[in-house]
This record gives sequence, structure tokens and C-alpha cells, in this order.
Amino acid sequence: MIIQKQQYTNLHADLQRTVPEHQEKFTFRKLMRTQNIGTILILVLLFAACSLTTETFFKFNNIMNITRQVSMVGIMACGVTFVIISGSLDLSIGQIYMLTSIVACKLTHVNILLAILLPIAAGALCGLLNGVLVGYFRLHPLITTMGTQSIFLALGYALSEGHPIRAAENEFFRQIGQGNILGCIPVPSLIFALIVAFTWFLLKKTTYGRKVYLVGGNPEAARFSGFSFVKVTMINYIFAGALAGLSGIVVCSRMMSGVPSMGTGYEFQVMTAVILGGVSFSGGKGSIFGTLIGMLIVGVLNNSYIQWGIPSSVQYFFQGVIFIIAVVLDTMHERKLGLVS
Amino acid sequence: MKKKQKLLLWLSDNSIFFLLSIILVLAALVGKSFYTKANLMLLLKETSLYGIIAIGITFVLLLGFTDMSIGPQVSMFSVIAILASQRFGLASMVLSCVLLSIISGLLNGLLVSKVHVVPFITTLGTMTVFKGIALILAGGKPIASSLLTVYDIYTYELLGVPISIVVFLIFLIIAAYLLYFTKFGLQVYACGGNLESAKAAGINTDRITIICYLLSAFCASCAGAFYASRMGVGSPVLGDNYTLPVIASCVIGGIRSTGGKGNFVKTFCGVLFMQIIYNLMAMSGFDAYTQYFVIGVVILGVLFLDKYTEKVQKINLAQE
Amino acid sequence: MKNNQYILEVNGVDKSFPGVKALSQVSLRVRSGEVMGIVGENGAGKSTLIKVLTGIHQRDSGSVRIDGKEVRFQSTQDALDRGVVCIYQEINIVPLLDVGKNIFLHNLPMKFRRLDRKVMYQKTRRILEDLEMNISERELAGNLSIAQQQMIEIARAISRDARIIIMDEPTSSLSEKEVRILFRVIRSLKEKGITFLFVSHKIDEIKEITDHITIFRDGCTIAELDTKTAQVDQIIHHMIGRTIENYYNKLPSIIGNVVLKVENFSGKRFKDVSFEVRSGEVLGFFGLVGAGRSEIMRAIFGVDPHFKGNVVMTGRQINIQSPKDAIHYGIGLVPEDRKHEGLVLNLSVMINTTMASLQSIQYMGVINSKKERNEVLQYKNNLQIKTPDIKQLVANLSGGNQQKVVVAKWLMNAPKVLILDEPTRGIDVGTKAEIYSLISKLAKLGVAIIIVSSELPELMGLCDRIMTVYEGRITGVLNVNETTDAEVLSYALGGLNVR
Amino acid sequence: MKKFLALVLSFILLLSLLASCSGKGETPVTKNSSSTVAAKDGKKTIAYITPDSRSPFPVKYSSAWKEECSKRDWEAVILDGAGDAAKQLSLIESLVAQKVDMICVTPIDSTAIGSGLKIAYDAGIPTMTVNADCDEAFHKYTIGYIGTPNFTFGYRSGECMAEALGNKPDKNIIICSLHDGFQASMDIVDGFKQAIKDKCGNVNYLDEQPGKSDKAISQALMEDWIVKYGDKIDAVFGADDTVAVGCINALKANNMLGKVIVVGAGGDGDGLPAIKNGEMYGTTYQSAAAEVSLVFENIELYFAGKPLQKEEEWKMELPIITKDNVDGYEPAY
Repeated sequence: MIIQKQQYTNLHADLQRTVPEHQEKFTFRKLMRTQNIGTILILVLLFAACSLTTETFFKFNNIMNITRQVSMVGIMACGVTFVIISGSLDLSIGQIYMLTSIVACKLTHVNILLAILLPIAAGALCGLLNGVLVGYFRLHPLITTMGTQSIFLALGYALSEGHPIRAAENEFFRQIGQGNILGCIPVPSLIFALIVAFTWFLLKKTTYGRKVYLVGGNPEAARFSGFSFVKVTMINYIFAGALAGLSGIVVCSRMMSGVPSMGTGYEFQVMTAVILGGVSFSGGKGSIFGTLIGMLIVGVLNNSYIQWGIPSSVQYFFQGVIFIIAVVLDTMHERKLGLVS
Repeated sequence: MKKKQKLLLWLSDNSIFFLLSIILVLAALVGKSFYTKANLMLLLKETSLYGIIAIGITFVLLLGFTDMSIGPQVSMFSVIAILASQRFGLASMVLSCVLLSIISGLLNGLLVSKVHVVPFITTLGTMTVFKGIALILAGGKPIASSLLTVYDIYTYELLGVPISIVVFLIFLIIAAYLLYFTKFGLQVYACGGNLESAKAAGINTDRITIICYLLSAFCASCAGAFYASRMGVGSPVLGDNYTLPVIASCVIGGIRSTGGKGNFVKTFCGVLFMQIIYNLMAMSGFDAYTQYFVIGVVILGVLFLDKYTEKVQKINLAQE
Repeated sequence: MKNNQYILEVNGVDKSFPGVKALSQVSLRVRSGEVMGIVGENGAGKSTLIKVLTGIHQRDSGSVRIDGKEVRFQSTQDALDRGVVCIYQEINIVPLLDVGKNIFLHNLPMKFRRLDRKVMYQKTRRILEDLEMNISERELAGNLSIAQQQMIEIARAISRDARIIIMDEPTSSLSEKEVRILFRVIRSLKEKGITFLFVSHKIDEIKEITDHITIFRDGCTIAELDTKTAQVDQIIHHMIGRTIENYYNKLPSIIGNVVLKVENFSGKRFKDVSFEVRSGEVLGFFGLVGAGRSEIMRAIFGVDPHFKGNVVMTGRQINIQSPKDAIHYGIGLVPEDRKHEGLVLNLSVMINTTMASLQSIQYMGVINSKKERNEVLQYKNNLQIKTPDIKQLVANLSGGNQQKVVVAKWLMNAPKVLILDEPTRGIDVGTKAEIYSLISKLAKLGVAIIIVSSELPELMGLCDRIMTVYEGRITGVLNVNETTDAEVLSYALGGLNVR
Repeated sequence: MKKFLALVLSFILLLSLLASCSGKGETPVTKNSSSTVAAKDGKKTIAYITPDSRSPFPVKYSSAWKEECSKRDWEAVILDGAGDAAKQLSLIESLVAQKVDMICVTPIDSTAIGSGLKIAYDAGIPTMTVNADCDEAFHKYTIGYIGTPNFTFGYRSGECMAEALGNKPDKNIIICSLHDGFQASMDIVDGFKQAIKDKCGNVNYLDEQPGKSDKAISQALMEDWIVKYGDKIDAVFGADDTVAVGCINALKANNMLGKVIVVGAGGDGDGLPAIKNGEMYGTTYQSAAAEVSLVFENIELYFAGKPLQKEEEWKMELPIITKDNVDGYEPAY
């Protein structure tokens, strides 16, 4: 016998007392309830401070500079957001970025199309390795990606023999990293924007994004609802790797060269952005919007160092303090809202 | 039968001992001059320096937490040690470090326990802060000590055994004692095993957390002082690449990163294992990138072995 | 010990959290050496009172006296010092430590500042013997059964020489047999003059073990009854303010043809299990905890692997490798452990509700959020899920409502077969009733339902047939109308005549 | 119990290791015994410890090293300091343990290396500092120093810059250094400033930030500087050609190339083309190959028992490369 779906929904029709759905009014309190309000405030404050104290900051081309500068790390951050939300970690991302940019540089001498496609594939491949190790074999993410990190580093050397690799001249390829749309909007920023839009859609609107959250929030429950931790984790790593590949291409075309020394330390920049975006390593929390905010904070900070002429040794301290303040704000805010179980 | 299983279980639980024996045999075959007194001595000295850091972080790992700021702490304290030695002479090197380690330890501990920030995130933040402080104190470049006696601490020998090894052993024994014989030790295991129930059992988990971070900062400071005395220089970038290897050695040694499992024998073996790898690498005469490759592969291999033994364990438990 | 003297007096205690008034003018008085039952629906304020008594929360006003002396606990430690111990529903043992250490975690026997293992294990041995438990004091607590772990907690309480032991839902995860042991222990401790506050939803247990009953509703103490004279419906009436006419309202349903057929199914913890469920039928699985009931269901649902045997669904044989397949064939499983297997606690009600049926609300992988929202709201209203907003985190819901979310999750998937594993564990009477009626309504609809439970009355009330499981084998198939509790129990305890 | 067993086991292991090392190695060999080591067979083992194999110049240096060794069919041992001054020390110690014939090292830190040199000295193994030198205090432990100090290196670039500025004072200069907390980076910049001071008198340094020898970073920095200082900028010094070219990219994008003078250091495959097409004014050329061959000449001298060349004999000239003479040079790396 076939049971209509309606019948399930109306089971309790008899004792149905409609519980009033309280109205979604936009009030200041509601605003204060939005997630990672802490980081947003910090961004706004930083922005205001820079604009007020220096006349050079709040200029169109400076803002464009910031967006361009964050784009490369930002593209990676979008991918890593997926990985971290699903409860894993990726320290090897910086090396993937380096490796792929070298691959891109080498390929420009062969064929531009390959130079654009293969690095992404290569990045995905590196991601696959991580994914298999962490997802399928359930190895410890931190240590595993630390291991793969040094492996990718080695591959980078093997490819470049430790020397800088120069890209072949090609106008189209050059445009990817250095061109402007409408003469004012940098192509990297545009790519970054597109990636943000795409990943945001993927994470918020699609079933896949839902799976990522569920697997991150509670793998066991996800399994009981028919989602596999292994699959999601592997796809996430591959996706992150591919995006690293993309940003590798961008940087390659921006610099027209690649060196094995350039990836180091990027993983921490990426993680800083993602964490500022409000992910928690217990998994199941975080958003692309947050990551974007985090990335912008990093960008504005770096810009402000120059604007205010802060010596480099002080910058670390400064950044660290900002980071801690942001994180503490978020944590307290969430506890207040009872968002932490 | 049951006895046999129990033994198997224990063995699979302590896979690091196999690893160690295997690598020691390999070393004999590969490393031309591995089993020379000088080299073994060097190996132990390296182990002792890394080991001192590892001891500290083991406490944190046993809680199921982590401390990404350990490396920058080492460099920060190496700088502080040199500054102190120039101001107040040799004795103040270690002293000032130990005193100041209280602050850095408290910072981590309080943020994690009282403010409830996720440990990994907290220490990622403090990592940057400590690096900043180191750079500011050192004025952005390594600072050399003016007095030549600065080397004496590291080169001092007790009955022909370098002081760093002696200190390391003393720390190891004290730590093992703390963990095995005292209330504190058991409480650490309890918190690591299950923080909530530990709380419910009336343990002051915040206190334990803070103490553990203090201990890890303390060990970092001692290591920092040793490095400073070894080089006669306080370098603000020295420890940047120490954090992950140290954590890795602990995990490889068998400290369960989710906490509650492991002991200092394992930490020691883990660190020794990694150091032997590095030592063999140095002798092998591979190019830099081959070395990176090998080390990466070794780490993954060890993780695999751990996973495997875990499986064996699970099966046994099921059979029991 | 003078029996008229009150060991614990709570007078007019108020406690309010931002937004809610959890306790208002709560009072209760307990004589030393008696068992006071505390009943009430979830959110009635029982757990808040416990937290106040154990020093986790501080009361706003009112007084708490122990032996007539006013006390105000700032921390759990204070409470422990005064001999007030609480054993919570969630087992609080450290799985990686052995039994002895677990028991003496808080007050380890020390000998010149060193942990004195010898003494510790001796003491442990003695306590375990008192509790008639034959387990090694060096066994890892993680390897024990839930019941044993609970005993460990009681042992811990004793080792703290507690005078007032508060038990929150102690029997929720115990099988019949283990409950007996627990009660025997409680009685013997009672003789020793230890006082119990016994919080439970199971009225029959309350009737059996307690001397007096205090009833909570909406943060107030409604009544204190003498157990001997109190009537069950009277208690329930007090609890929910209304009387539930026939508790398990079983509706007559048309039992159709076989939907799910399982043939000599074997797995890790069970062997040669064969049974069948018909559409509109409610099939009960009864047995001791650890008899392998849940394992069977997990295997059918594809969570655990099965070695041999096959599953036939509406006539055609199906091969279930993972829950994904099971869901695809229209099977749903409301798991035993809600928090870990059923829900993602720090995600919203909406996401949790739709998580098993994303297929139905998506188009080419894109979620239709409007549709999703509407469907969820429907279920929220139908199942009376009490939450201000479907964006609310599930973690902030009461146990009953959480369970409703899990049920809703499967209803959305329009299952042909719905398996419920301990569906009413730790759920208050009101919600229980709702879930019962829900079940029979589903049956009426023609859904084949399998209920796994260790509460015999529940099964007797709801099911058409009951299968008894003993050590991984089906020991009996009984028709509810032609059987008695005694018979079912005897089969469940290993009586062997299989039809 | 088992835990305790493990404890005991590992302590036995540890003690046995200790016992085998007690007395700390053999009695120090005197320096001249190195010749006897040489005598045992013609094949020598020459070790080189890089500052950090992750950056191009040391890599070039090591490959040159290998070539020179294979010419003389000696054995080359190349170890990576990985930017860690402490690691360099332990590497020296392990080389001592391997009893190589000669240890050459490019110190990451001139002071930190000292104790390592002393150890080698005590063990009777000759050491030589190459490319960068150690402090005076430790010269007594080494057989000498060959190379081009980072300070001079920077100084030459400074001279080049001064020439470009027409030795006029009061110019606005921006410096893009390499890494925080590394001596090499500091020395180059100090040398540069010294030269400017000598040639131009006092100038005005707008800002100084680390480019981390990463083009992406230095380019980002330059973009910000352009926004901040705009036309004020007269000249930019990149502490190596990589960062210099990074800055050039930024300038090009804001078409300020003509207005701003850029000077780099190193003369690598990034820098020379930039000079050729007039984007970069000039750079200092540092040839790894030439330096290494010079090093090996002196090593041979040492093994022959002769004194090393005096500094004024080998004095490596660091050619300044500008548009005029650029065609005469191959990229240094």
C-alpha cells in the first residue's frame, strides 16, 4: 500500500495547536545576535581608524590593492573553510600552493591552456592524498598534513631544482594575475569574489554544504542519516587542494615566476583568516562570509602597518593581540547566545 | 589465551618500542658512523634539548589540548635569557626565564580554561604574540651576549655527562613521578579521559589546565635558556619550526592527541626516534629535498603503524 | 537514628535564569534514611533543584538546611563536603582509568604525598563486595557495561561517605535485572541510614522504591504524597495537570502483508535472527540490555556489518551495505543514543529535521530553503516541538523535544518501516504519551514499526507481537493478547522454546 | 606493572647509551693530525653546511660545491641548516662525529656558530667559514674565511644606488629587506645604509619592511608604499633581486617606473632581464661558482700545508651591474 507524504505530516492533526512562529523583525538586538559580530566590529573599527588617521587609506585604488593582495590567500582560505568545518585540518595548503605555481610556471612554456588546467588538477591530486590519508585511513589530521607538507615541499624542489622558475611571456596568461576589468577592478580580486560567491552558495545552499556541516558537527549522527565521513572529508580536501591550485596559477601569472621558498607560513595566514571567521575546531561551525571578514581583517591590518609605518617586529605582536581579542569576543558572544553546546 | 591477548594488547599499545628497535638496527646498517661515542652523545644532546620541550607539551597533550605557541616561546625565552645575562650576569639567565615563563603559561592557561577559547586557536594567537615580543625585545635581529661565560651553562658537565642531558633526565624523572605517583598526575589523566566527568567528580579542571600550561611554558623557558647558552645568541626566530616536530614526536611516541593516554617513557622514545631520523638524514648526505621527502614519508608511515596497532587493539577488546 | 528528624529541608527556594523562572517557592523535607521520589515533566524544575542542592547553581532566595543547619554551597566540592552527592543520568566515569581510580578520583588515599595504590585497591575491593559486584578493581571502566558503570558511581558516592545521594534517572539505561540489583543496593544503604532523592519518570519504579513522593510542575512543588496511599493516575494527574486517558492509546490498525522480512541474519553480537513485520503492525523487541537487540537493528539499518542472512523488503530481496541504502529503501531508525547517533547538537532544529530527507527538498543539489522551512514548521506544529524558533540549536531543547526532532526527521523521509530503539528513554510522561500515540497512529497509517525497549509495560501496551532476545538469539515470539509479563520475562531470561 | 616494566626497560636503554658515551669521545686530536687523515687515502670528504637550502643562492652554491669536488674526485657532503642556527651547530657536531676532512659553513649567525667551530677545533677537524664570516672571537678556531660578507654586498648596492642618485643627500629611500630576525638580511641593509651615508650624506628612509624574498609579498608592500608616499619616493632598495623585481612589478602597474630608481642585489635571473630593459637601475653581482672555486683553491693550499691566501690576494670584487655592462653576465642563479 502506498502512503501519501501528506498523511505523515498531518499525523497529529487532532491535537494540533499551531505554535505561533515569532516574527522576524530587524532590531538592534537582532543585529547584535548575528554571528561573528565581534570580528565585524573589529573590521569596521580598523577601517574607521585607518580612514580617519591617514588620508591615503580610504582611496579607491588602495581598497582595490587590499582586495588584490588578499585574493591569493583568500582563495585558499575558502577551500580550507570546508576542511575545517568538517572537523579536519590542512597544514599542507601553503606547499600545495607553491607546488602548483611552479607547475604552472613550467607549463607556460608548453601550452597556456595546460598551464591553466593542469595546476588545478595537480592541486586536487595533492588534496586527494591528504583526503585519502585523513578521510579513508582516519589518520590524525594535524600530523598527517604536516607530513604531506614536507612531501609537497620536496616535490616542489624536485620540480624546480631549488632555482626560481620563470614563466613564458603570454599576454592572456599575464592578464589573470595583473590585468584589470573596466580598467579599475583587478582580475585576482574578481576571481576571489567569484570563488567567495561560489563557495558561499555551495556551503549555504546546496545539499553538499549541508553534509559538510553535519559531518563536522557529529560524524556518527551523520552516518546514521546516510552521509559518509570518508566521502565528505575526501571531497573537501580535494576541493581545498584545487583552490590552492587556482591561487597558485594566479600568483604565478602575477609574478611570472615560482620559487620553492614561497609557500612557507601561508598555512598559518590561511588559518588565521578562517579562525577569525569563527570556525571552531570541534567542527560544524563557520561560514564563508566569516572567512571573508577574517581575510579582510588580515588585509586591512597589513595595509595599516604601512599606513602607520609600524616596524615589522611590532606587527606580529599587533596581529596576535587583534587575533586574540577577536576570538575572545566571539567565544564570549557565543556563550552568551548559548550557541555552544 | 587471555594472558596472550593481554600481552599482545600491551605490545600493540607500545608500538614505539618496536619502531625504536627497528630504527636502531637500521641505523647500524645505514649510518656509517652512527654507533660512535661522539655521535651517540650528540644524539642524546639533541634529544635532551627537544625532549625538555616535549616533556612540557606532553602534559598539555595528555589533557587533550595542544600548544602551538611552544616554539615561539622557546625563541622568546632564548632572547630573554641573553638580555638577562647581559644585565644581571649568568645566574639570572635561567632564573629570569623561569620567572617569566609563569606569565606566558598563565596567559595560555587562563584563555583556555576561564575564557573557554579552543586551545588550538588560543595558542595559535599567543604564538604570534610571543614571536612579536621576541622580535621587539631583540630589535628584529639575533642578539649576541657580551660575556663569554654564557657558554658555560651548556658546556658544563656532571661526571662527564653534559648538563643538558642531566637536566633532561631529572625533568623526565620528576615528570614521570608527578604523573604516576601523585594526585595531580591522576587528575591530568582523568581530565584528558573525559573533562566533563572529571569536573563532575569534583576535580578543579581549570586549575589542572592552568598548571599544565604553566609546566609547558616552564619547560619551553628552560629549553630557551639552554639554546641561548649553546649559541651565545638569542634568536627571535629560532623556535619557529620546532612546534610541529615536537608535537609530532609526542604523538609518534604514543601520546594520544585526544588526551588521557600516554606516559613520559613514550614521549622520550618518540623524541629519540625523531632525532635518530634527523641524525641519520644528516649522515646520509641526501640533498635537502630528499631529506624533507623521507621525513614526511616516515611520519606518515608511523601514523599508519599506530592506526594498525589501534585496530589490533580494538579486535582484541571485542574478543574479550 | 530518630526517624522524625529531617536531614534535608528546602524552604521556599527561588531560582531564575535570564528569561525563565526555573524554581519558585520550592519546598521539600526529607527524613534521614528514607527514599524521596521526585517526579515531574521535563522542565518542571527537578534538575534545577538538583543543581542548586549540589552547588552548581546558587539559589536566589529561600533556605536549604541540612541537619537543621543552614547551608549555601558555592561549588560541588562544598556539597561533597557536606555529604551531598548526585549521580547524574549521563554516566560520569573516566573510561581510560580503572575502576579503583574512578571510585577514588576525588579523595585518593595518599601515603607521604604519594598515591597509595595498595590501600586504594583494597578499599575498592571492599566496596565492590558490599555492592555484590564481581569485577576486577583494575578493569578499565571503559570496558564495563552501562549498569556496572553506574554502580561504580554509586560506589564512588559511598566511598565519599555520602549521607544524601541524589539519583537523576538512574534506571533509564538499566535492564530489568540490573534495576533489581540497584534497588537492592538502595534498600541496603537505606538501612545504613543513607538518604536518597530518587528522580525518575518511571512511575512504577517510584511506587516501588520510594517512601514519599514530591511532585514538580512548572518550577513549583505541587504536592507531597505518601507512596503507600498514592495512586498512579493521581500522580500523573499532578504531574501534567491533566489526566491522560488510556496512557498507551493503541488504535486498531489493519495488519496488511509482510513489508520487512529478515532471514537467518547473523552478525557480531547476534546469530540466526529471523522475523518479519507486516504493514500496520507494531513489533516489539524485548530483552536485557546487551542482549543484542540494538545490534540487530543497527545491522539491519546497515550501520554495522552482518556476516550472513538476507533482508527481504516487500517481496524483493535487498542488500543494505550502509544507512544510505536503508534510507533509500524506506527504513528509518530512531537510535538508542539520541545525543550521539540521532542529532547534531550544535546545529539548528531545522537542519536536524531535514537531514535524512535532503533528497526531497533539493533540486539538482540545491536546497529549496522555502520548502524546507515550511515542511519543518509543519512538523514542528504537528509534533508539538516546543522551541521558540526552528533556528534554535537542538542542544537547547529538552530531552523529549529532542526525541521528537529525531522522530520528525524520519517521518519526513516517509518510511515504510520505522525502527525505534528505546524511544522513550529519559522522556517525561507527557511526551511519552505523545510518542506512544504517534506510534500507533503511524501503525494505523500502515507503517511497519519495530520497537526495541527494556520497559515491558510499554511493549505490552503498544505492540501486537513481542520477540524476546537473549544473548543474540530470538528466544520467543509472543502474541501480546495471549501472553503475560511473566511469560515474556521468562523467555527474555533465556527460556527456550522457539516457535 | 607493565608501565613500570616499560619505565625500567627504557632506562636500561638510556643508561647503556650514556655508558657508551661516558668520557665523551676520544682524546682531542691535534690539528696537524688532519694531514695524517689526509694521508690515509687521497680521497677527501669536504662538507658544506648551507644557511637554508630553501632559497636559491645556497642551492646554486651547493651545486657549484659538488662540481668542484667531483673535479678533484673528492666527496662532497652538503647539509642543510634550514635557517636554524642551532641546527647548524648540531650538524657540525655530527660532521665531527663522521670525521670528515674539512667542514665549511656559511653561518646563519656569526656568534652562534662559534661554539660549533670550537668543537670541531677540539676534535682536530679544520673548519672554514665561507660566504659569510663568524665573529673575530672565533677566528682562532677556523683556518680562515673566504667569501663576500653580506655587509660589503649591501655596501656595493649602496654605492650603485648613490651613483644613481648622483651622490645627492636628502633623498627619500624605501628599503625592502628579507627576513625578520636573520642576521644576513640585517647586514645587507646596514651595509647599504653605510654606503649611502658615505656617498650621499644623510638621506631620509621612508620605511623598511621585510619582503621575505617573496615577490608576492614585496609587490604588495610596494603597492601600499605607493599609495602612502606616492611621488615622494625617489628610490627603492630590494635586499635581493627577487623582492626588487616584486617592487618593480608594483611600480610598473602604477606606471611610476621612470620616476623611481630601483636597485637590487644578487644579479639573478629576475634581476638581469629587468636591468636589460631598463626597469631596474642596477644590482650587485654575486657569483656562487667563482666564490666556490676560490674556496677550493684555498682548501687545496691548506691540505698542501701552505698558508691560505691573504684577504687582499683573493679579494673578490663584487661587480656592479648596470645597463652598460649587463650583457657580459650570466644570471648568478
